[in-house]
Amino acid sequence: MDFTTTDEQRALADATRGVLSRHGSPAAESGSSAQPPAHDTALWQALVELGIPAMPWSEEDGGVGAGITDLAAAATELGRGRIQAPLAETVLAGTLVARLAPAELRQQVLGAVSEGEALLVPALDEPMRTFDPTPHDVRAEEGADGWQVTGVKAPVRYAPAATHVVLTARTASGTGVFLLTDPGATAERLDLDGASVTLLAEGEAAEEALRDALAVAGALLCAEALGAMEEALRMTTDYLRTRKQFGVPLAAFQALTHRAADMYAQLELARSATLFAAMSAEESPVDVDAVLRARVVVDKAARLIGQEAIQLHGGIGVTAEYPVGHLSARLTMISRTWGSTRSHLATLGSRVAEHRSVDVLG
Amino acid sequence: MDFTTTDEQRALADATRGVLSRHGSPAAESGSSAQPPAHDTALWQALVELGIPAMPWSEEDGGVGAGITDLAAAATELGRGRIQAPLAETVLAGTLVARLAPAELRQQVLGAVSEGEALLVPALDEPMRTFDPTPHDVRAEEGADGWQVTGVKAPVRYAPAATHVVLTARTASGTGVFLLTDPGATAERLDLDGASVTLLAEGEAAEEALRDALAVAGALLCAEALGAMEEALRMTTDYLRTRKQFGVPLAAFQALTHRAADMYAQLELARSATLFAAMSAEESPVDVDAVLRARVVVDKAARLIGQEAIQLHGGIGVTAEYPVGHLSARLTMISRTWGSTRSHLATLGSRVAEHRSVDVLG
Amino acid sequence: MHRRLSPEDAAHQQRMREYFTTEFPQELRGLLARSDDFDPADLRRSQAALADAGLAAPGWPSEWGGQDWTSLQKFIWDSELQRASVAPPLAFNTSMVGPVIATFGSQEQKERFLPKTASCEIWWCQGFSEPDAGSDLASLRTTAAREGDEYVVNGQKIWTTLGQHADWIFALVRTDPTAKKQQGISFLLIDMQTPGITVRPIRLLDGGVEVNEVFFEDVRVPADQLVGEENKGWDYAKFLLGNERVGVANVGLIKRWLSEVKEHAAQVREGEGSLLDDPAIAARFAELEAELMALELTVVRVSGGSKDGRPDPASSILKLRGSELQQEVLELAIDVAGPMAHVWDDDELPDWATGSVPEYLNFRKATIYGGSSEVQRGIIAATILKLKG
Amino acid sequence: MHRRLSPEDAAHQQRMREYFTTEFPQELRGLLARSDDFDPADLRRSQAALADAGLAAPGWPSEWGGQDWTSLQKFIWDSELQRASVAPPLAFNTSMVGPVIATFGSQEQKERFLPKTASCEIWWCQGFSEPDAGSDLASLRTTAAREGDEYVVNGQKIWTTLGQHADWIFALVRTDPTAKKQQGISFLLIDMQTPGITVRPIRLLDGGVEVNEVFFEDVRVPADQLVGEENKGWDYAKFLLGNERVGVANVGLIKRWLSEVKEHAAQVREGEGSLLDDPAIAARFAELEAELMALELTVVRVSGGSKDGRPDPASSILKLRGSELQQEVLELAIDVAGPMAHVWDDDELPDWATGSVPEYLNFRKATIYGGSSEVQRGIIAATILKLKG
Repeated sequence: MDFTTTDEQRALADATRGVLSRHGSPAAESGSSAQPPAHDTALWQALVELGIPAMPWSEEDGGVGAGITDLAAAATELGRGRIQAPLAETVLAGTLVARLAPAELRQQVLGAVSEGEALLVPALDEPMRTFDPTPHDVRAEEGADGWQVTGVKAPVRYAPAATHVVLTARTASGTGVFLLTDPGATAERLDLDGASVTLLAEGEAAEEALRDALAVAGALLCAEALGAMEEALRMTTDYLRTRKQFGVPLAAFQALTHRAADMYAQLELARSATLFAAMSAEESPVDVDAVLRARVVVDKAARLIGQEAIQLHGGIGVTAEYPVGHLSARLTMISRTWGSTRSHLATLGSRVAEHRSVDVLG
Repeated sequence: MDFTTTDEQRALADATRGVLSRHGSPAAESGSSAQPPAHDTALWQALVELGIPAMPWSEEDGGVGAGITDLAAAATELGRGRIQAPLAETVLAGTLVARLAPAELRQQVLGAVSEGEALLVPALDEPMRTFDPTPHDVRAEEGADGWQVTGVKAPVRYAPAATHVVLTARTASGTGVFLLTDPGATAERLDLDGASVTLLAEGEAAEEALRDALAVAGALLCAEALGAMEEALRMTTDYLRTRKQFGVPLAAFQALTHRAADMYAQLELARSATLFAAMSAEESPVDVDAVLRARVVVDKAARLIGQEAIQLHGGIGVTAEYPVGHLSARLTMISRTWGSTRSHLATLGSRVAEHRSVDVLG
Repeated sequence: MHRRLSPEDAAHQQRMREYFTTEFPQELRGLLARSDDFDPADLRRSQAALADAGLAAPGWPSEWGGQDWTSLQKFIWDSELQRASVAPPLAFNTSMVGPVIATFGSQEQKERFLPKTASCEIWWCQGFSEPDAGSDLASLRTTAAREGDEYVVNGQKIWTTLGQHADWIFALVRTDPTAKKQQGISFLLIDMQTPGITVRPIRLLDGGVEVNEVFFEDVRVPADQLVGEENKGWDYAKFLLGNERVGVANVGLIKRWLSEVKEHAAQVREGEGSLLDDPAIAARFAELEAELMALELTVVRVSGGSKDGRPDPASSILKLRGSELQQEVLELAIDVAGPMAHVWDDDELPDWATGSVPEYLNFRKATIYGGSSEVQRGIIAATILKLKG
Repeated sequence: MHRRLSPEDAAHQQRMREYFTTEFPQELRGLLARSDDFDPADLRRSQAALADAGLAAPGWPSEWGGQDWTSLQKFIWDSELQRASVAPPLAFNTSMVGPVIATFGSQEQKERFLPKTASCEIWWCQGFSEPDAGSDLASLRTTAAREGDEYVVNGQKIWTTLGQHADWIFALVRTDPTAKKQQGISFLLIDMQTPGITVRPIRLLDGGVEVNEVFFEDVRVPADQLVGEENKGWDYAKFLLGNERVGVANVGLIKRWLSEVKEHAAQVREGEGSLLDDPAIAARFAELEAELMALELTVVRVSGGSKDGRPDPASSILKLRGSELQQEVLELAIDVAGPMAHVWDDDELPDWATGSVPEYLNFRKATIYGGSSEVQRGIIAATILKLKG
C-alpha cells in the first residue's frame, strides 16, 4: 500500500492547474451566482488538449489507458479551481460504454469522447424521485425497429451540449442501460417519446455495470471535493490571519482557530479516504464498498468545511463576489450527486453483517 | 399557557432539597463508583415523609392527588442532588395500577405505596432484547388457579427491595399487564416459573395504559435530567472560573467558554421541553407525543452536557471522588431508560405524516 | 403552570387567525420572504393593510398604533401571521427604528415618522455595519460633522439589507472623532434621496440582491434628524439590538418551512413509496419537530415568564438556536429535493426543489447577521455564565 | 500510488499473523486492556514473550531489540497483534521511556534499563502531570535538589497510570528553581521502592483504579539516574510526546471493539429479528466503519508517506480523531446493550452488556489524557495552520 503521488500525477495536476488558471473561474470573478453552470466548450476543449477525457479508456478504444488515480489528480484541481466540467459525468457514462458496448460502438463513442468531438453524459434521474440506479418511470420496449424509450429523465446535467447519453430505463427484465445519440435537448432534461436507443445491457449485467460505474465516478467526485475543501480551508485560514476585528486578527480568537483545526482534521481524513477510493476504483472488480465508505467520509468533511468556511468568513462568505461560498456551493452538491450520505449508509448498512471488520491492509 | 413555577412547587423543591442535603450523596462523597445504587430505605422513607410517593394518586386511593408538574419539581431536585431513588419506577407501575386495577386492589396497593409500606416497581425488560413495551419471551397463561407467568425479566431495577411488581407478559391476546406481589427477588431480575400473578389488563387496553404510563414516567425522567444538567453546568462554569492553567483561569480560553454557552443553550431548550412534558402528562388523555419530543430534546442535551462537563473538567471529571462524573453517568442512563432517542424518533417518525406541524399553542 | 391557553388568549388566537385568513387582503398572502424575489410594492401594500388593522406594530406604545398585549399575545399574533403566510412587517421599521424613535425621539420626530414607519410609507434600512466594523460596531468610521444646522456625513456602510428599496436609512455615525470607541457615536435618520448617497448592490450566492453598500459623500443631513442626544447613539443602538430579541427565533417561519418540506417529502417517490415513508427521513422530521417545539416553548417561556419586564436571560439563546434550526430545515429541504436540487431553474420541476440550494446558500447568513452565533455565544458566556478570562 | 501490500509487506503480515495466532502463548491472548481488570503478572508474561520473539519494541534501535522495519511494517505488527487480542507492550516502556533512554541515555543506562524495559521486567510509569500542571506541563513544581551524587526529590505527581503496579517511574522534575517555565526541568529515573515515595490510588467512575497520585518526600535518587543533561528534560519530554505519535490512533483496538459490538448487536433481539437488522443501527455501524477506515488509512499514509523521516504534520490529527472514535464506539456499545446497561453486575447477563457503561465512562479519559483534544487542536491551529493571534 502506497499513497505517494507519482511524478506523472504531479505533472498532470500542474498542467490542469495551468489550464484552469488561464481559463479563470467565471462565476466568482464576475460576481454571478453559484448556480451550476452550463457546459463551457472552450474549457472542455482545453481539458481535451491535456488528454483528460481520454485518460480512462484503453488505447484500443482511442484512449490513454491511464488509471483513475491519475484522473483523480486532475479532478482535485478542478475542485480547487472552482471549475465545473462534466468529467465525472463523462467517466460514469463512458465506463458503461467501455464495459457494455460492442467493440465497434465502443471505439467510435470513446474515440470521439477522447478527441473532444463527442460529449457523453449519463441520464439516471427521474423527476420527483430520489436517486435510484433502478429506473422506475422511464420505460423501454423492443419493437420491430429496435429499442424505444419513453418517459422523462431530469435533471440531466449538461444535456443541451451532449451528443451522446447513457440512460437507464425499465424493461421487462428490470433495469436496462441504453445509449441515445443526438439527444437534441434544449434544457437539462430529456423528454422521451419513443426515442430510438441502443441497448447496452439488461438485468443483472446492467445493474452490476451501473454499480461499478457509479463507484468509479464517485471516486472522482471525492477527488474534486478534496480540491475544493483544501482551497476552502486555505482561504479560511488566510482570512483568519489577516482579517482584524476588535483590533486583533481573527486568529487571536481561540473559538475560531479550534474550529479551523477540526476542519483540518476532517480534511486529512477525507484525503486518505479519497486517495483510497481512487485506488479502489482501479481494482478489478471495483471495490464498490470502499468507495461508498470514502463518499460517506468526504460528505461529512464537505459539510463541515463548506459550512464553517462561510461562517468563519462572516458576511463576505455568502456573497457571490467572493470565491469561498462558491466552493461551499459545489461541496453541497457533490455530496448529493448520485446518492446521498443517507443512501450510501443504507447500502453499506445492508451489508454490514457480512464482515467482521473492514480490513484495508491486504 | 404558563410556565411559572407555583409557590407549592417551589416549597416542594426546597423541602426535597433539604431532605437530600441532610441525606447526602453517598457515591460521590465516599469515592465509590458511579454504579447505579441499590434501594436506599432511609432515603426513601424521608421522601415518603415529604409525601412524594403519594403525590400522583387520588385521595380516594390514599394519595395526595397532586399533578405531575408538582412531582417533576421534586424529581429535578433528585437529579440535582445526584440521588437515585425509584421515583419514576413507582410512578410508572403505580399509574398502571391506578388505571387498571379494581378499586379495592388499587386502594390497597397505592395506599401502601403512599405510606411507604410497599415498594412498587415495573418489570418490562427481558434479557438480550432491546426495550419494547410489547413482551416477547415472558409468557402468561390462565389456569384453574388464575394467571401464571413464566420467563425472565431482567434487569429489574430495585427488584430486591420491591414488595410489588407490575410486569408485562405475552398472553394469547398479545400484551398482558400483571401485578406480582412479594417477588422475593435477590438480584435485579425476576426468574419466573409459573408465578401467580393478577391480571390488570390485556390487549389494546394494556398497550394504551402502558403507553400513557411510560409517558408520565418519561416526563419525570426529563425532570430528573434537568436537575442533573443544571448542576453539571453550574459545576463546570464554577470550575472554568476558578481553575487556572498557563497562569490564567480556564474562563480565559474562548474555545471553552463558547462550548459552555452551547451547553447553556441546550439546557434552556431542555428546560422548556421538560416543563411542557410534565404539563402534557397531566392532560387527559396524556399527550404521549409531546413527552416523546421532550425526551428527544432532553436526551440530546443530556449527551452534550454530560460529555462536555467531564471534558471541560479534564482528568478530575472521570474520577469517582469528584461529583461531576456521577451526574454524567446518571444522564447517560436516563436517556436510555424505557426507550432511547432512536426508539423515540422511530415512534414519532411513524406518525410524522399525520400532522402538518406541531402546534403547542391551543 | 398550565398547558392550555387562557380563554382570553384563545380568543385572541381565534381573532388573529380570522383576521389573517379572511380580512387581510388575501391576494397578498404568500409573498415570499426569500431574497429579492418579491415585489416591494406588494410588501408595502401588505404592511399598510396590517397598519390599517392596527396589526403592524403591536409592540409600540398604543398612542402610536401599538397594542397593549402581553408577550404571549404578541407571539400568538406572529404565529398566526406566519401560519397564514402573511409577510411580517419590515423589521427595520417596526422592531428597530420605530421603537427607538418612540422611546428617544422628539415629539416632532414621532409625529413625522411613526405613522409612516408603521404603514411602510417610509421603508427603512439600517446603516450600522461598515467594511471594518462588522461584529465590532464600536470601530465604525463614518463621520458626521456638524455645520450649522446640518450634519455632513462621509463614509461607507455595508450589508445594508434591502437598501435598494429603502426611502430612509437610520445610521450610526461618528460625531466626535476624538472620543474612543463607543463614545462619540450618534444615531441619525437620513433620507436616501439626499444628494451624495450611492447604493451599490452586492450579489449573493443565490444570485439575488438583498444587501448593499451605501456610500456617503458630503451628504448634508438636517440636524433635526438626529435622534436623542449627540454622542449617545451607542445607547440607542444597544436598546435597538436588545429590543424584541424574542422575535429573532423566527419560530413561525421555521414551522411553516418545515411543514412545507414535509409535504414535499410526501410527494417525492422513493422506490414504491414516498420519501416520507423512509424511516431515516421520517425520524429526521420528527427530530426537527421536537427541536422546534422546544424552541417555540422557550420563546413562550422566556417572553411570558418574567413579570418584571426584564427579558429572561435565556432569550439570548433564541437567535443562536433559531438560526441554526432554520439552516437545518433548509438543509433537509435539499435532501428532499434530491437530484432535482442540481438545477436552479427548470420550467417543469417544482420551484421548491430547484430553489432549495440557492435558499440554503442564502440562509447561511442566518448565523452571521444580526449578531453572529459567535457573538451570541460570547454574550451568553460573559453575561449569563459570568465566564471572564 | 497502489492499494495492495507489496509482496514483502504481505509476507510480513502473514508472518505476524502466524506468530500471534500460533507461536505466542495462546493462553495469554485476550487479556483485557480495560481498567484494572487484568492480572499484572499476566501482562508481564505477555510482554516477556513478545520480547523473546523480538516483537516487544520493534521501533527501537536494532542493537536494543528493535526491528529495522518501515512504518507500514510497524503498523502491520500492531494491527495483527490487536487482531489476535494480544495485549500491546506497555506504552510507558516501549513508546515512551525506552526511546528516550535509547536516544539520550548513557551507555550504562542503556545496558541497565533497555533489556528489562523491553521485557517488562521493569514496569515503568510516567511522572509528568501535577495537580496544578495538567496540560500546562511547564508549570510543574516537583523539585530535585542536587546533593552530592544524589538528587533529593520533593513534590507530587498525579494521573500516574498503573503506578500501583510500577517498579520505576520516569519523572520530570525542576532542577533549577530560578529558571522559568520550560527551562530548569530534568528527566529523572526513579525506583518506586525508594524510601519517601507514597502512592495513593484514585478511584475512577467505573470503580477501578488505574491512576494514582505519587508523593515524593525527600526521595534520594542517585545522580546517575538522570537522563542526558541537567535542565534539558523539557527537550526529552517533547521528544517523548512527539514520538510514536502514530500509535496513538489506536486503530487496531478500536477495530476489534467495533467488530465485537457488531457481533453483540447481532445477538440482541429486536422484535422478531436482531438489533443489527434495524436499518438505523446498521447505518451507524456502517458510518463508524467508514470513519475508522479513513483513520486507519491516515495512519498508513502519514506514517509511510514521507520518506525524509519527519512525521507528516497530519499525524497530529490521529490522537484527536482516534480518541473521539474510540468514544463513539463505546457509546454505541451502550446502545447495543440496551436495558442490560442499567446494571453493572449480574451473574447471568453478559459482561459486555453490564460492562458497557463503566467502560464508556472510563474512556471519557481518552480525549483528556495524553494531550487533551483541546491541546491537539491548539497544536494543529498553531503549528500546521499557522493561526496565531
